[in-house]
Amino acid sequence: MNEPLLWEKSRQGRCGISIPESDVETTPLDAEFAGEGPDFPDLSEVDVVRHFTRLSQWNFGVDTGMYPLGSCTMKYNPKIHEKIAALPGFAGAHPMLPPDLAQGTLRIMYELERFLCEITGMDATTLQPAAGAHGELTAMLLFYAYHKSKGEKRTRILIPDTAHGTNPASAALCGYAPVPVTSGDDGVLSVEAVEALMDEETAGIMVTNPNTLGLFEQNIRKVAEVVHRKGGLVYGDGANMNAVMGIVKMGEIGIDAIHLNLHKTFSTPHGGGGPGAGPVCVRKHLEPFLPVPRVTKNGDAYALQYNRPDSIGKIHAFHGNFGILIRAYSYILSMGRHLKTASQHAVLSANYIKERLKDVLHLPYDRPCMHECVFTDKNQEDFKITTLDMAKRLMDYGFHPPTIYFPLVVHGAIMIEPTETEPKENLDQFIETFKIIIKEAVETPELLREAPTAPKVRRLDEATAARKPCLCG
Amino acid sequence: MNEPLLWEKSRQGRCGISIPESDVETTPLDAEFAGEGPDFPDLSEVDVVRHFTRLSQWNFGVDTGMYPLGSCTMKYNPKIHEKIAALPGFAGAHPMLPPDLAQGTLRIMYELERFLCEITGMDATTLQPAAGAHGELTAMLLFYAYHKSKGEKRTRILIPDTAHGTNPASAALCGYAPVPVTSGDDGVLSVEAVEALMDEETAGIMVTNPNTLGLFEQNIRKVAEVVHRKGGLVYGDGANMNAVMGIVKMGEIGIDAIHLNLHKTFSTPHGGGGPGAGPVCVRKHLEPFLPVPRVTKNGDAYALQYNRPDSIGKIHAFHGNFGILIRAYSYILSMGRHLKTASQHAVLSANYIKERLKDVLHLPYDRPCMHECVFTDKNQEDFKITTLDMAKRLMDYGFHPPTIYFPLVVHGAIMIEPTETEPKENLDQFIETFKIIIKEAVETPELLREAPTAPKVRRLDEATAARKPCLCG
Amino acid sequence: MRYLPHTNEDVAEMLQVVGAANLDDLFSSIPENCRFKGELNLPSDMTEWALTDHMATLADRMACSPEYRVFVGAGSYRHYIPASVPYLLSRSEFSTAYTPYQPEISQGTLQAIFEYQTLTARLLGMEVANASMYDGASALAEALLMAIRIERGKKTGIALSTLIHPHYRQVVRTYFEPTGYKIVELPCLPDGSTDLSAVDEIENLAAIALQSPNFFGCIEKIKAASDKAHALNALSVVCFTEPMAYGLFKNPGSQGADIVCGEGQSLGIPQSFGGPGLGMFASLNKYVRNMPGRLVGKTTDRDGKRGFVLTLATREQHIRRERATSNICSNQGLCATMSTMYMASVGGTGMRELARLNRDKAEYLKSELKKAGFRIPFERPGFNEFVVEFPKGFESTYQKLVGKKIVAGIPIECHYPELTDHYLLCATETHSKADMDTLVKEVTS
Amino acid sequence: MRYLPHTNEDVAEMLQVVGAANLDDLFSSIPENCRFKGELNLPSDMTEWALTDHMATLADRMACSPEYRVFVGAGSYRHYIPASVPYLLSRSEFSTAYTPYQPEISQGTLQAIFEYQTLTARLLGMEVANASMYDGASALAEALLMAIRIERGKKTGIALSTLIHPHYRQVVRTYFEPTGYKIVELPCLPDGSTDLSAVDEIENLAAIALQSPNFFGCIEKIKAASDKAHALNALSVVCFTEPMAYGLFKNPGSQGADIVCGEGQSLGIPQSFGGPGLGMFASLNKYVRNMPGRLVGKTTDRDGKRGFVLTLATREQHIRRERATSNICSNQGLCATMSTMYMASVGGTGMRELARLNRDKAEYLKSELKKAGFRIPFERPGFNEFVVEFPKGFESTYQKLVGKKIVAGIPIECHYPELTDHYLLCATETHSKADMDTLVKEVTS
Repeated sequence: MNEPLLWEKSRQGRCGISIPESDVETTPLDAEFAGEGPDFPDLSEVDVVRHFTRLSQWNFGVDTGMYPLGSCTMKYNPKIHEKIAALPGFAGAHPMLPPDLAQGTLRIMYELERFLCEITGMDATTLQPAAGAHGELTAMLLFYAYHKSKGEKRTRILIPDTAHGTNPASAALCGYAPVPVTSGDDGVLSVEAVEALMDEETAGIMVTNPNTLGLFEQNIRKVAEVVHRKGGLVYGDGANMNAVMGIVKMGEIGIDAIHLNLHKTFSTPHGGGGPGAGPVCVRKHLEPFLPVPRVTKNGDAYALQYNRPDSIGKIHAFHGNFGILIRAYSYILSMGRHLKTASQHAVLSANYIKERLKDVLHLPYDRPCMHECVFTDKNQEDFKITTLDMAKRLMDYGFHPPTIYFPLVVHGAIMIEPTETEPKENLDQFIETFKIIIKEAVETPELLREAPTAPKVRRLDEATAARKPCLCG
Repeated sequence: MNEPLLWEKSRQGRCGISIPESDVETTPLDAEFAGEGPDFPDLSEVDVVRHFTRLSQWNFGVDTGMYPLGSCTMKYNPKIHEKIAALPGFAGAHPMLPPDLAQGTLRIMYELERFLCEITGMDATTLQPAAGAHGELTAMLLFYAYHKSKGEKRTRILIPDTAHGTNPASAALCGYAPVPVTSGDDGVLSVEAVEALMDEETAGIMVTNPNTLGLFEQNIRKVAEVVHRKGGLVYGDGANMNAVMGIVKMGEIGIDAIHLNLHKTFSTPHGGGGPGAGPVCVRKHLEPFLPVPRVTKNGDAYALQYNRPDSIGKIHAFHGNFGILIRAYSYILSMGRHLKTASQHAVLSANYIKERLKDVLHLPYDRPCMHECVFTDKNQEDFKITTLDMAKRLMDYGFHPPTIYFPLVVHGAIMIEPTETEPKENLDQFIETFKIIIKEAVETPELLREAPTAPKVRRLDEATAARKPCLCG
Repeated sequence: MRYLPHTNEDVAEMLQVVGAANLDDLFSSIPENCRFKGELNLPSDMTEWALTDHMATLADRMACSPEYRVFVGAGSYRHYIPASVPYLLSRSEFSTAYTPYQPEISQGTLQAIFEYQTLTARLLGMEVANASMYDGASALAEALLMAIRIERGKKTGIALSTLIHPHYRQVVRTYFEPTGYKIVELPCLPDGSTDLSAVDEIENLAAIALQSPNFFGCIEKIKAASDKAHALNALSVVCFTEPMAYGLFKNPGSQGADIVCGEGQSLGIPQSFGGPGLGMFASLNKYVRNMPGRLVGKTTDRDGKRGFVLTLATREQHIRRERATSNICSNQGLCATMSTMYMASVGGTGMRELARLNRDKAEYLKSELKKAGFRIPFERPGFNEFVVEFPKGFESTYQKLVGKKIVAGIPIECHYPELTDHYLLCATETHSKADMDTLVKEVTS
Repeated sequence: MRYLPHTNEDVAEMLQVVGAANLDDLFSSIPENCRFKGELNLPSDMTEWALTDHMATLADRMACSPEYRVFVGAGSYRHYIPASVPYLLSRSEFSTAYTPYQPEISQGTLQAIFEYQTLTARLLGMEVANASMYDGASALAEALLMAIRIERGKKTGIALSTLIHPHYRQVVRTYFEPTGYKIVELPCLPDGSTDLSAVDEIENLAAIALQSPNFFGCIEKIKAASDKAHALNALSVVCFTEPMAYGLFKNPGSQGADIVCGEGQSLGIPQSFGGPGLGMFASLNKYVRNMPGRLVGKTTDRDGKRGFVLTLATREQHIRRERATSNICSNQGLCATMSTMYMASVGGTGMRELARLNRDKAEYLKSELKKAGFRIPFERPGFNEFVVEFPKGFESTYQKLVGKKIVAGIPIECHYPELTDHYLLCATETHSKADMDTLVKEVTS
């Protein structure tokens, strides 16, 4: 069954919404201004409902099955959060209401900031960034403002080769030239490597911890000392925070600023690519630079403070993705101290998969991992089977593939993050399936090369798509 | 992808619901009374969500595609009704609240009764019956009470061969022996046939109008006269009311009682087999016998009246399927006088399909039809292709099959009811697909005999299921 | 009109194909004297927004939790329903499907109902359950008709406990009225259970029917009733309004019941002013061919894959017509699915905890009222409901409480005239200690 | 804990396989001096029911329709959203998916986004649109960075209308702070449109940016600005906060805009205290490789079947890292999907009607306020917003109205100090004549 594009289903005059009858007179409009209106398709309600119902069925989400996409923390998203976010008091709230009329939302923001500070061990939080990369950018702007307040303009920033891909792009937006730091043979940063590169032209370092190999940066305290000694700042990419809630407080081990992905660690739905939320938590010395407005509390009353001369300004028209903040706030209230258990179980599951697959898949760093583990396709090279082939074949068995070919430092990487919400039976089934696929790679490799065959479409021609882009119908 | 049965996924100690902590002391319970609790599977929330998400995807509903199931009126079910029915004021209402505390629901019931009277041309309505067949039974109980009030106990009831299957069963529950009436060559009841059978032992007649051939019972007025003359009553099965809203008022053409299927004509979702609602509308002389309580209005206040000595009593513990009544009430308010347009378009679409398919499919009654049309597989007999084969093949093309092998009076019947909410393009696509299948029946009949192949399972072994029933896992 | 996709052009094209000049022409087969010439006298069509406002206004006129504290059970119970359940049920592949006549594209409904049948049978301790009945009351009427059917109509006497929900008994009488079968009501013992002593006198006894927990909230002596029924070659029929009780108390099957039925609303279904609920219905295997309602069975497809189908249709009206086991066609399928989602969410472990909590809450309220000096007339153990005798003239206090948004149970005198000033109260996991303390404070002040 | 499926037995089995004695052992690779030894100081975990109560209490502290009549727009608009849209969006195959890196099992998201790109381009009169940005403000900042990128960083001057939403300008300044690029703000003419006369003086002009309808609700002279920009070899950037205006007014593309961006919240997305909304972003085809954000393209699979993929990823950060067109990774995908559902529901015909209705409502309110004696300072035609000058000391009247649950726009003096006692008001299809009459009555009484 295919589903036409919306405009292939149109019939002029249909409408899928009630247009209220007008209770006022119409006012003429000069031809100078009048347009023709958009060339939208006309559909009835049933057309629209069927169209998107069918589209939804072609998608794979966490509710469809195991989604071990490394670095993305595809945990279960509680249904109650959707109901809460839709409460008319929240969904219908105007962002510029006078604070007296918005005490509910302000309190949520105030408390969520405190919770995130507690979890990260930091002193202050801004909730404005709309996504992880937006948080990174915010943090870089904070670094810039901090150095500027000291009368400095630094030009470089250190970025380990195990960092997330957005890090260099975010730094570049602030005019920083990224300087790559090679991680050691053990997969983590060495103090020496940082020491060799850190200088007083360098704004600081961006460290993903646990890093994208799923390893904890053991030398972080010393690395931070080196950076601080040269007047630099340490940025923590908190995308992998799901490994260490209640186990490591980033503010206590030398991190000056960290962003969190609420749509990963705090269980807000990823939405097929957003909306997310990327709050930034900072230590005291960076607080003056945080975006405005800040939520303040005076007695029982919450207010918004705009007058902060050192602030970098605004990075979102209003208060960030508030609807996402509600969900994260609800999640933290639901979990309480079980957040630590969540991290423990996430790490347990990743290590379990690592142990049970490492005899068949090549494991480049055979060490205890955090919330994810990274394999490669080295063992399959002789059979001319790639990571991609295995990933596509997993789809035929009803699994979402892991993250592939990332991190770049590992050739043919297969990065598996099961999360704590995946029941053990599913982990076992995933492991067994992977073993079957590895056997197929030897015995019936064409099954892998032709995979997937179960989904709606087979492998797509991405090369032509990029060479002759068709971006508009 | 398969999905295990719930208990195949269980792991003791998991739980998918928050159990509140107790704020009171526990009270001991004697071993004499204490049980072991049910042997239910233990699952986490994510297990439950994935289980039923997957199950849902194996189902075909109106939102999936065209569902021309004859006699079932599978029209589009508006989403706003679901939201309204879930309003806490309705969803959380206790049925035995004092009337002062339940004015909202009582008003809905009162007004819905009036609307249904207006649409059917009757004088009073009970909303208690939970389904169409429950409405039929209620009507038969009313007939019984009516005759009893006249000091009579009648023993038979006339039922045409084009009636719905539930009619004889409902009559039998009241101790009436159903007497079949053969319809004429033109597919409708003849006055003579009824006259020949009607006597003073006979409680009345149950007429489906339009009947299950999709034809209007043209002689209904005269039939009613014949029945009334012998002291009998005329029951209208209103399952096919979608053909004649605003076009025929049943109360004006001799019908004494009629049930309506709110889950057909009034667009409440069928729910995979219920809950439905089968209100019964009656003329004045049957009103005293209606079930209690009756909703009454005094000024602006609604109340419940129990003291009605002639009432048949109750046929539902409370007020019937109130949640379904809300949806039908909302539908009537949304449509207003467009209800007539709905009937007109439903009839137009059925005639359109009839005209466009009658050159390839055998049409036993070539007359203007109402909301549905009935074909047969006679043209395909030579190729040993049956109605069942064609129906199953439609699934492969993404359509729900029509009703098949019903009505029984037509051999190999294919009963198509498109409803007014099906866009013309879909009717055309259905017609074209049916023509392709008819061509396949000649050229590649094995495609039909092996059909369906697209759904999750292929044809199922119903014989073994019935011979060795496995009803419990 | 957003629910009517045909544009004027569509209509014109289709009329041409049909050969009709206009829409009226389509109805030429309806005789003139059958046609309604006027316009329906209905309110003019509302937009989605006007409708929403109107319905919200009506909903606001209802007394509901959390604004009101409602201590009423009596066949409709407030329990918490996890948000995951209505979400899953909202998936319209479930809600907008018809009865699963075409099993290949209805495996979702069919597997869910198979699971429902299984969990129902396990909850009630029975061997087989059907795909649902309309509600607890009509299920009981059908159970008694089934008992008579099992006896091939030769035994037609029914012993019906007066402690069965009064509405249920009323429905039974309505169903039985044209049949001529005899119903004898069994009175109440001082401890709140049914007096079975009159049973021996009943001629041609087909079944004894009890409710447990009964209308007064007390656990019945089902074992004794079953033994008695069997000794008299009759069937033991047990009904219920609160199935959650079986999370804590012995289930009817373990106490000899032959047919068990009742209302399943408690299991994850909103109260909705009394419907739609869920008629649960189960029996021993040997009676399955006499059972009313639909049944889903397990089978295999042509490739040997597991699948589910409607089965034993030979009992049903579209095949047997007047000789069908009942006239049920549409049932409460979606509610059955909803209760399955709920039962699966709660699980075995959770069900025991939740049932325990219900009992503890009700026992607390009962003991606080007792302490406050009110009489608790029936001392048999109960689940989450019980009867209290309030002082004479309590009605005005009751009204005063309503003003404070508390509904202090329901009076039962209308059904049991001897029990003046007796009220039936209910407490579930949704009632906090604070709520109950407030109630006690207010009734005593 | 219902979100943590591992039972104690599961944990024990897994620990054994891993070779760890207990859960703490798993973290042995974390140095002792990095470990947090305490317990997180967070409220103890809440049940679903306690959480629901808590959040409902907080939601009740907000001033929202229909209880309040809120006449505020200013970048966040109340429009009716058909129930079908949130229902469809709730289908968790959409909401619980990640960015569609694996196209074979993401065709739902991908086709929806392709449709979104197409409808966006059609609405704005542009050739190509991306898959979304965070919001209108950050989209504008990115659009201006893109303009400079198109000029290969050689031209770095930006002319920014002061009639662009003040928050948007603030975001632009924040993004630009480290870059050293120059921003010149263009003042307001008496008619409520932007004064372009200063543009000629700007060195190295890369782009002129206007908002239309602008912050005062007035339609801008986009054509004139575009012509001017092009004459100076610069780009015309147009932003918006209320895209519904293009249902009635000329779209920016037809008036020479090169890049168009803005906030799409109006198109079916709840206001949600300002987010999540939708950054819409479109340009001419020739600039597509300089465009930030994701793009979905049409292609075919191995069998030649139509399908969709993320494409032109060579612009993106995971490939180009610091040379990427922007750092955007997660965008507002689900909001883009929601707006597509909305645009498809409203349709072309509906969009024209709805836009017309918005203008008529606002014009009615404007004329009634004028009649009541208040000054309307800017006379350029507008859509659903406008500025009113209320009498001195209106603040106390404003507070009095709040007491009557009416929010009479927002004061704009904080952003435009010369405009004391000036308020920005908004009326959409959700405001009835009666609502507006009440407002006028109350402000005059």
